[in-house]
Amino acid sequence: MIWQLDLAILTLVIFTAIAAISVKDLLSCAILFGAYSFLMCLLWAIMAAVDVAFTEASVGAGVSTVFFVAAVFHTTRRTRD
Amino acid sequence: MNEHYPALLIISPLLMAFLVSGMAWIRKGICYPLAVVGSGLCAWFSVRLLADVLKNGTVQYRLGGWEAPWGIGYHVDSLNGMVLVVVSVLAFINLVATRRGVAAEFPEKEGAFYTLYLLFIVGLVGMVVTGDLFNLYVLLEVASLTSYALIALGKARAPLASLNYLFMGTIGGCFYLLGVGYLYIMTGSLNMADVASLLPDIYQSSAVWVAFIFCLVGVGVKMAFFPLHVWLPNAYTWAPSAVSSLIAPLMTKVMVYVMIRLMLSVFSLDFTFAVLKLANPMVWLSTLAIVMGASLALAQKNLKRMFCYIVISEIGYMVGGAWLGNAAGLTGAILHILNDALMTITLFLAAGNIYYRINGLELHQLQGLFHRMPLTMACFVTAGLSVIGVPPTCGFFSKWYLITGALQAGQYGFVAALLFSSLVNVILFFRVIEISYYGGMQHAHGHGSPPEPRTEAPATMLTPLLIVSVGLVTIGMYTGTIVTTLIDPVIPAALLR
Amino acid sequence: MSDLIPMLVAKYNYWLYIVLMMIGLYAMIAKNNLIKKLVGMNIFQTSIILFYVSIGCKKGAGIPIIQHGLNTGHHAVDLSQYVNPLPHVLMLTAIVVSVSTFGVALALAIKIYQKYKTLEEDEILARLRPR
Amino acid sequence: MKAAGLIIVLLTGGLLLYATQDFPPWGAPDSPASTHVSPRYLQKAMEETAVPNVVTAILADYRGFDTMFETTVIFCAGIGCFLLLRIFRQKPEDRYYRHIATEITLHIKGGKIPEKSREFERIDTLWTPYDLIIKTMCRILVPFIQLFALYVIAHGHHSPGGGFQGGVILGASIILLAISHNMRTAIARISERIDNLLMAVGVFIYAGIGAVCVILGARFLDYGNLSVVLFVDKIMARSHGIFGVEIGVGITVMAVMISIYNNLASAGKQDEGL
Repeated sequence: MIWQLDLAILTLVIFTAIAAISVKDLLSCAILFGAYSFLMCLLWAIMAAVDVAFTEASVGAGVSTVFFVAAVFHTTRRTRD
Repeated sequence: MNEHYPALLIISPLLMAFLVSGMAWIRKGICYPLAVVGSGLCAWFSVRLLADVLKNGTVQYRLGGWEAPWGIGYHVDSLNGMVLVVVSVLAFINLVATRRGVAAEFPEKEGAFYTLYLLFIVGLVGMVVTGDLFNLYVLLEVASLTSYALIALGKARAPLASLNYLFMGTIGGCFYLLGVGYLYIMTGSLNMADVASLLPDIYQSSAVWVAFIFCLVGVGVKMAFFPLHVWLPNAYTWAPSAVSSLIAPLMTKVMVYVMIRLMLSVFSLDFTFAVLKLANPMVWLSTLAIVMGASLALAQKNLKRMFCYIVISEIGYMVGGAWLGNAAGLTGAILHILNDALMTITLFLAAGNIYYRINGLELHQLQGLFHRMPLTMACFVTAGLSVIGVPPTCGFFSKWYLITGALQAGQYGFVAALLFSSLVNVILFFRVIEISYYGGMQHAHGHGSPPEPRTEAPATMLTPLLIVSVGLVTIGMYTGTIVTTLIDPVIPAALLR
Repeated sequence: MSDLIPMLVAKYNYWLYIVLMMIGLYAMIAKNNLIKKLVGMNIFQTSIILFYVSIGCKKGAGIPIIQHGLNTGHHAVDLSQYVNPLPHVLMLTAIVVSVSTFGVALALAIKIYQKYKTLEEDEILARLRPR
Repeated sequence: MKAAGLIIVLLTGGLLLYATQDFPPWGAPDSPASTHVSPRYLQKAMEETAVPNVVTAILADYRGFDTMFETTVIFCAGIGCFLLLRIFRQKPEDRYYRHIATEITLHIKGGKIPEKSREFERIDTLWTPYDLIIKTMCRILVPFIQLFALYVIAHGHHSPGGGFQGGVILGASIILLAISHNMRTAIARISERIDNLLMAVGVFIYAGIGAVCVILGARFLDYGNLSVVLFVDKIMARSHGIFGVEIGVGITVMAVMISIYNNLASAGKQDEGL
C-alpha cells in the first residue's frame, strides 16, 4: 500500500461526501455521489477487498447513479439545502 | 423429515413467494391459493417444530452442513418455538381474514402483494429461528424492506409515513450492524453461541458495551421503543388494513424477542445486569414509554391511531419486564409477547372489518356500530378487556407477572405506570364502546328514523376474528401450562435463585 | 499526547469511518430535502462497509484468492498472505441491502413528489397541516 | 432539528470513538477477527469446495444461506418498486411520431396513429434529433458488455466477481440500451412479463438447488450431496452447486435492475424513459 495515495483518496472521500450533502442541486448531488462511491471503491481495492470493490463499482457508482438520475428526472432538481 | 423442519419452515413460504410472483404473470387466480399454501405450510411446520422441541429439547440445524462458527446454524428452543408459532399462525389467520380487502384494494397487483406478504413472513420467521448475528441482520432487512413497500400501498399520507419509517428503520438496521461489527472485531465470530462463549474474557472492554448499546438502540428503533417510536403511529395508521393487521402485531413483538435473545444468549445476564448496570435506566425509560404511550392514546381521534399508541405503551411493558432482572419479570415479558400479539391482531382485524363496512375509523363515525356489527364489536370488547387486563382474558396474567416482578425488584414507578396505563385503557375502550353503543341510539331517537340495518362483516373476515378472540380467553385459561412448559425452561438459572 | 499520535496513525481507518458516519447521520437527521436524506443514508451505509472492510485488513496481505496451479499442488496456505475474507462476504450482502433500500426509497420519493409536488419535508408538512 | 441532529451525531461519534481505543491496531494479523473463524476458510476452502476465490466460496457455500436472503432482498426491492410505481390503466395521452423519410414530427393529441406503419416511428416527448453516434456506439458496445458480464459470472470461482456483479453488468447493458435508444426499444428486447418471470426464476433456482439438497437427504444448501445427480465427486459437486447458485443470482439481479430502472425512469408507465 502506498500511503500517499491512500491519504489522497481518504481526503477526497471526505470532501466528496461533504460536497454531496451540501450542494444545492440534486443532479450535481447525483454525480458527486457517484464520484464518492467510486472513490470508496478505490479505497476498498487498496485494502485488497476486490470483490467488494467490484460490487461497489458496478452498483454504487454505476446502477445507483442511474437510478438516482432517473428519480431526479421524475421529481425535481431543486433543493433548499 | 423430522430433522428438516427448521429448514422447511423457511423454504416453503420462500419457494411459494417466488411461485406466486411468477404465476402473477401467467395465471392470476392461482396466486392467492399458493400464498395460503405457503403460509399454511409455514404454520404447520412451526407447530410441528415446537412439538419436537418440547419432546426432544433444543433443536440445532446446520445450514449447508457446516458446523456452527463457520456456517450458519439454527438454534430453536422453546422460546423461539413459541414466538415462531405465534408469528406463523397469526400471519396465516390474517392472510385468510384479509382476502376480501386485498382483492378490493389492489386488484391488479395481487400477485406482487402476496409475494411481499410471504417474504415478510419469511423474514420474521427467519429472524426468530436463526442463531447467527449477521443472518439476523439480513432477515431483518428482508422483513423491513417488505414492510416499507406494503405500508406505502395505503392511501393519503402512506408513502410519506413509509419513507420516514424507511429512514428510521435503516438507521436502526445500521446501528445493529455496527454493534455486530464491534462484536466481530473483538471476538472474531458471528455465531451467537460462539460469541457468548468468547465474551466473558473481555467484559470490561469498552468496545463490548458500546456494541451492546448499539445493538440495543438498533433493535429499539425497529420495535418503536419510546423515544424512538416516532415512525410507528403514522406508518401503521396509514397502511392498508390488511397490512397493518399483519405488521403491527408481529414486527414489534419479534423485535422484542430479538432483544431478549440478545440479552440472554449473546450477552449473558451477568453482563447485562452486573457489568452494565443499565437495568434501572431501562426500566425508567419503559415506565416513561408506558405513561407517554397511554396519554398520547387518549388524545387520538382515529381508532387505528389510538391502537398504535397502545402498541407503543405495550412495548414499554415488555421491555420493562425484561429489564426488571428477575424471573417473574422476564416470564411476564415473554408471556406478553404472545398475549400482546394476539390482542393487537384482534384489535386491528376488528378495525379492518369496521373499515371494510363504514370506510372510516374516526371515532365519531363509529356511532351505532353495536347494532350494525354486533359480533365484530363483541370481539373488539374482548380484546379491549384483555388490553385492560380483566381476569379471564390473557392480558391479566402477563400483567400479573409483570407487577409481581416489579414489586420483587422494588420498581414501584413501573408498578404505578402499569396501573396508570390500565386505567387509561379503561377510559379509552369505554369511550369507544360508549360511542358505538349509545351514540347510534340517541341519533336514531332524535330523528325518529328506523335503526340501521345489520351489516355484519362477511363470514370470511368474521370467522378468523372470532377465532383470535376465542384464543384470547383460551390462552388466558391455559396460562399456567404455557408458563411451565414453554417459558420456565428458558429462564436462566441465575434469575431463579 | 505522545501516545495519542501513534494511536491515531495505527487506527486512522476507524477514525475516518466514524467521520463519514457522522456526516451521513447528520445529513439524515438535519437535512430537509428527502433525496438529500437518502444520500446521507447511503453515506452512512458505505461508512459501515468501510469499517467492516477495515476489520478484515492485514498489513502486507494480498487479495483472498488462493494461488494455485498445476505445479503448486495442495500445500498449507500461508495465512499472512491473504486478507480476512469473511468481512468481504458480509459487506457484499450489505451493499446489496443498501442498493435495494435506495431503489425502494427512490420509488417512494417519486410517489411523494407526484402527490405533493415538492421534496422538501417542511413544505410537505405545511401542505398537510390545514386539513 | 439541526441542533438536535448535531447533538445526536456528536454523541454517537463520541461513543464510537471511545470504543476504538480497545480495538486491535488496524491491519494487525493477530487480531481476533483474523485468527478465530476466518483461517479455516482460507486453509480449507480450496480442498473443500475447489474454489480458489475464498470470497465466492464463503458467499455461496459456507454462508450460502445469507446470500439466498441477499438475493431475496434485491428481489423484494424489484417487487416493491413495481408494486409502488407501476400504473396499468392510463389515460390516452399526447404522442409524438416522426416521419422517417422527411423527419417531420407529428403531434397527436390524446391518441395514437391508427396502425403500425413503417414510415413513422414513435419518439419521446423530450426527443432530441440526431443521436446517431451515441446510438451506434452503444449498440456496438452492448454485446461486449454482455459478454464481459457472462465472463464475470462464469469466472467468479477464480477471479473477483460472481453472480451479483455479473448480473448488475448484464442489467446495466440493457439499461444502456434504454438510455441510448429509448425505453420501448429495451422493452421490446425484454418485455415486462419476461423480466418479472426471470426475477422469480433466478431466486427460485437458488432456493430450488437448496431444496433439492434436502430431497437428496442432506441439509439445506449442502451441495455436496448433489454429487448423486451430477455424477462428480463431492468436492466438485460443491463447486458446481456454487456455480448453479451464482447463475440464479445473476438472473435475478439482472432482471431486478432492469425492472427497477424501467419503473423509476418512466414513473411506472413503462412508456417513455429518460
